[in-house]
Amino acid sequence: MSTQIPNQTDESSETEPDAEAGSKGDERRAEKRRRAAEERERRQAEEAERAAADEETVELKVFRYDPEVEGKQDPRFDTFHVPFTKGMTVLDALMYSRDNYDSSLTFRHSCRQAVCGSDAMFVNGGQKLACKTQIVDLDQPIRVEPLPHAEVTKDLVVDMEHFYEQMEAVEPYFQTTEYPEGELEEQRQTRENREKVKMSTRCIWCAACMSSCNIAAGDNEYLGPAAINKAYRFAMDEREGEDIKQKRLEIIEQEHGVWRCQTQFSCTEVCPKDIPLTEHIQELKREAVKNNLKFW
Amino acid sequence: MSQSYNRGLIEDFSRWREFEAGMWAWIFHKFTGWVLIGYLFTHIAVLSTGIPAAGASEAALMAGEDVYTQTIVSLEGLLLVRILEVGLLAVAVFHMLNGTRLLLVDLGVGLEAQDKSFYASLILTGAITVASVPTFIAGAF
Amino acid sequence: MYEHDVIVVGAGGAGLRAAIAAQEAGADVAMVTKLHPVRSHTGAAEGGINAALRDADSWEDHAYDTMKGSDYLGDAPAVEALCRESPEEVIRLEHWGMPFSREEDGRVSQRPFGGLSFPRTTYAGAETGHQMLHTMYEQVVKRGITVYDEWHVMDLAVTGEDDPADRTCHGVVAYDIQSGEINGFRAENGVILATGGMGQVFDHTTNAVANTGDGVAMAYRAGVPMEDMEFIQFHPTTLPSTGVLISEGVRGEGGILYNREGERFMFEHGYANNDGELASRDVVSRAELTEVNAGRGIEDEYVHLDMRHLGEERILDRLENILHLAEDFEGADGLTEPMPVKPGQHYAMGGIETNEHGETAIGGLYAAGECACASVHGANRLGGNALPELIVFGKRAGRHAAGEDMGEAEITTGKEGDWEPADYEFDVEVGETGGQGPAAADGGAVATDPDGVLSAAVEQAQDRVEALLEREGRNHATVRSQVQQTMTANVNVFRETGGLEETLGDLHEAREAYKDVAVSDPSRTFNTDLIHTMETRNILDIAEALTMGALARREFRGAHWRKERQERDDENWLKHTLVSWNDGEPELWYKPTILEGENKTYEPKDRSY
Amino acid sequence: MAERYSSFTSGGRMWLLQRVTAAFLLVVLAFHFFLLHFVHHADEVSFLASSARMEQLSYYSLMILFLVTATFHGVNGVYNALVNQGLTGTKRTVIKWTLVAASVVLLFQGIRTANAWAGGFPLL
Ligand SMILES: Cc1cc2nc3c(=O)[nH]c(=O)nc-3n(C[C@H](O)[C@H](O)[C@H](O)COP(=O)(O)OP(=O)(O)OC[C@H]3O[C@@H](n4cnc5c(N)ncnc54)[C@H](O)[C@@H]3O)c2cc1C
Ligand code: HEM
Ligand code: SF4
Ligand code: F3S
Ligand code: FES
Repeated sequence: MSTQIPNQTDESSETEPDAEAGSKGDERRAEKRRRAAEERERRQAEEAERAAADEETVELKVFRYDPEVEGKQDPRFDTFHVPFTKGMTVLDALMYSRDNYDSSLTFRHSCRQAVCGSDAMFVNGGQKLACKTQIVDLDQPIRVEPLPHAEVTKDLVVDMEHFYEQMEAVEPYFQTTEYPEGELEEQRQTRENREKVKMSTRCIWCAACMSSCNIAAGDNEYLGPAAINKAYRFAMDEREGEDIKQKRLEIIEQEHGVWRCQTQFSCTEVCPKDIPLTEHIQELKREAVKNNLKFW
Repeated sequence: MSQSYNRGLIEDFSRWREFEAGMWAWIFHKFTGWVLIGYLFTHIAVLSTGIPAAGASEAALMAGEDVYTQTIVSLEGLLLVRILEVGLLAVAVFHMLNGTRLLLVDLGVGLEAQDKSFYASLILTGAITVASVPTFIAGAF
Repeated sequence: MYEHDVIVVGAGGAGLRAAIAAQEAGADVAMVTKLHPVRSHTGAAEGGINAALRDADSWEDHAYDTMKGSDYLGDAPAVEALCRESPEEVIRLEHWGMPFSREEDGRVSQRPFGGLSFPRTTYAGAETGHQMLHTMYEQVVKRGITVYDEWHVMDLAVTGEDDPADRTCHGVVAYDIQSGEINGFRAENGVILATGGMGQVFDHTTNAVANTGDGVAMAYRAGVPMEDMEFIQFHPTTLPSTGVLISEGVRGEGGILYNREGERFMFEHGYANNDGELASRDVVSRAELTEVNAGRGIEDEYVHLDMRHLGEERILDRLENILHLAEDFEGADGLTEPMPVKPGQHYAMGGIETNEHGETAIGGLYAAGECACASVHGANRLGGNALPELIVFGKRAGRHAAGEDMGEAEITTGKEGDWEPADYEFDVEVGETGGQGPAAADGGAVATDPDGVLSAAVEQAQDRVEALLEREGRNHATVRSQVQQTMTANVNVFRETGGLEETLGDLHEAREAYKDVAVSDPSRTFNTDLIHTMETRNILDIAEALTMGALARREFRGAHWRKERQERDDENWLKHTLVSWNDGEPELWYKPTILEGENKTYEPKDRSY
Repeated sequence: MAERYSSFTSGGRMWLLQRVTAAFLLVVLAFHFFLLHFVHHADEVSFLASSARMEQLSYYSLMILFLVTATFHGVNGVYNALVNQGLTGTKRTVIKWTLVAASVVLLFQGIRTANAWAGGFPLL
């Protein structure tokens, strides 16, 4: 489906040579764009050949969009054929495609080991960390798209601002009114308590959960599973003390806090760090109800 | 995110094939809930024929010739209504079973088995519905 | 233009700590980082943080272990600062809520680590770095410190005096990845570089893709000396396809290394007859490569690490996270098959030369974290010593930059005090070919007034980006992989004159090739092609300095092995190698190691455990 | 956001009520189905039979309670569903009061019907 669009681009840029071409730079860039389109076609032909040549390849259909570049302003899917190697992940395949076929293919990635949370994307209809997703576990062709329900910046990159705002709206930092005496004295915490918050502290801010939650999609103000989990991480930490816990419960109890959650479980399903998000949200709901019953 | 860029094919519900148990449960629960509240309104409307019927004569009532009895009997006589009733039963049973599942989830019970309990609600709903068909259809023909 | 008192470049462990410290000291701080803070590679650290917290332990013992581990190339004032302040910094993290693993009595847990005389590695499960990074970012959120995330810093704005020691840094120039805007960040008091590792100089590394040593290269081009660049730690067990680290724990529990013939080569080929798989990192790494080079590797690339004989129960109990790593990143099931492993670049001991306050040779420019070299790790870093370095030196640099009086530093920077010119002649031309770029290296600007310097630097950056976007040329990826391959071939765990010289030649060619790279993606929006192209330039500069150091140092010390002399040479080499860049040309020189501590002098001893 | 930080926001209370009514409905709806489809068959319904049941105070009050809880549960459920999908502002207020009005009509009509069967409020 993708191969049609570059043709159109070529035509349009040839027949009406840059209506608004201002500086020389612009012209040259337009020229460059045109060549890039040609280049792409040539490359795709090459790839198809390669695929036909019976090597073991992986077929990737990747979402492409760039608000500035002709031919990419209308989203499309590009197909890449990548030689398969054992242990290959979706991220590896994307990197290969970028380095060998199309250097403008854009996606966030850094650690390659599921700790930086940069590369959550929509792979074959599910939110996945590309670096943690083995190609062999997927049906081909593999469809790679940016996270749903977030604004697409370019290709597989989405705007994370909203997610960060929600994460930071829950006062995501340790607070307590009392510290042990002595500069070098740590606060005590039982093993059980550390165990209780352990899973919740593993969040890598990948936003896969937020993207999978249908409620978060509909209600922009909903804190979302990751932020609620962050609140949980502190609310359940015994080192913070009762006063602060009251405050925490008030935060998560806001109108767009825990009550929005409809236990869809999608968040729990997609979390690459296996955080039992729904369970944490539900526990907070119960805590909040208990807390309110005290006042009634 | 409401201003999110429209990505056509990618939007939620066209992805139903990829939905996991929890999501299906949510959709079904929602659907059945709406059907039930919709039915509650119709139900009361139909039952309201009991108000004029209350003014009917003793004899008419005994003979079942009042508006209420007439309405119900004629409705029940329609095969379509019978079939709809079976549907309603299925809807109600599912809503009840899954509602129970949700109540348990709210209590923090069995979250790990949430997918299994959803499948169990589905199967049970099917079984109960099928088992009730004879009772519901009885006398319709 | 953005203006703040202190600008911190990079938001990993070191950058976050520096920002918090500077803010606490009253400065208006901003962080400029090419990744959102929580994406920094500090999050990948697993093992732990060394700190002498217990009564039975002492910071002096920690310092002793560190000096010994460094093969006596650490500078005692820095090492002692690290060990003295690490406990309070670790407790501070605890007070900030960091979820450390706990003992029965509720105190933080510590475990033993290689090279330590006391189990003082404080940890949070197998995710210490992740917890530390997030805890500190939380504090940054709490304090409302400004973070410019996804801004790639391109260069420093440094005045143009002839002598680097006279120059002053007034800020940085950065490129907003999201929008393509190029802007200046003016720092009233100081710029702190905390850009982390440089693993991407090699083609196989445990470091992140973003670890391209940008800060190191920027400082280098501005005239700051690079110290001990040849010391690179290679980890023997990393997954071949991604470089993901398989921790020493597997070998600790009894995991065995096999070659293609199924031989337990650590013993059968006599690499370490006593310790076998548990020999130190460099020994195992060299053994693995020797096997592969002798044709006994699997697919000519890696060896096998087998833990199946430990039994499912034990594996699940103690090494569960390893199973997941192998499964997720290599597609290998550790329960039923051996895991492929090979050595990979892991940590750079060297970097931007600083004193124990994080100051560099250029006024107003600081460095902390993995990009800096104070030096605490010398020739070899002990496991668990990098994370404390981040918090101790991050804090020190932050405070100093904010104007706090921290006394006179004992370590000198630049060509102050004792130094000697190098005795080494390179066969190949090093440095910039064709001599482009103005006086103060190619990053700086000629002007001397702060605003002038900054606007000149911004203009230069704009021209550079414009040129890259407009011209036609080759893609940087080929240049980058050329560099990575030659580095891995010759500047890896085995180093000998011929190979090193060959690499220097290859790097010269790569420099030539880099002159006509261009970016084919014309977009201003999130142009990662452009960012990577700029990073490749940094990789090139670093690779060269690194290779020069490796050529010059004709001895075997710590992580640096030379075929020509396979033993430590304290007579001639108890000194740091420094490479500084002036007018496009690198210069090599030496500086003695400081072994005199506060109360004692660390006498070099054999590094045997 | 600070103005929303009150532990008396109705969110929690409504949430709880939805669960409590659900638990109640679970029992009563099952009973209702069982009684009117299995014990008595639907096609055998007659005014008199209904009336006979309604004249008992216990049955009458159970049915009224059934009606009230079902109405609350159903209408609140619908309202929540809409809010979750991002219903805000004036629209939300309008819908809210429309739903309340509909509930009142439903309750009124339901009680009227029940009273018709019971021949007024059942005393016995
Ligand atoms: C797999 C692994 C395990 C490890 N385990 C341990 C351990 O157990 N114990 C231990 O002590 N050490 C360990 N280390 C070492 C230690 O983690 C690192 O040395 C340390 O985290 C580096 O921190 P940093 O703050 O210097 O840099 P990083 O955390 O890498 O942060 C660098 C920052 O600089 C920014 N940046 C880079 N370039 C630019 C630019 N051009 N413009 C703007 N911003 C830029 C990045 O965005 C990032 O925020 C481990 C390392 C690895 C790779
Ligand atoms: C038989 C017992 C019942 C149980 C156990 C039950 C359970 C539940 C629960 C737990 C919810 C909340 C779901 C959520 O917010 O996540 C719910 C929602 C709902 N219920 Fe029920 N319910 C029952 C009967 C009814 C009846 C009789 C009606 C109709 C009048 C009804 C209509 C609804 C509606 C409309 C919703 C909202 C659905 C949505 O989210 O869109 N329910 N039910
Ligand atoms: S909770 Fe899980 S899915 Fe959500 S952001 Fe955190 S790690 Fe990602
Ligand atoms: S997907 Fe959404 S509805 Fe709740 S359980 Fe997760 S937050
Ligand atoms: S690249 Fe870091 S999480 Fe995937």
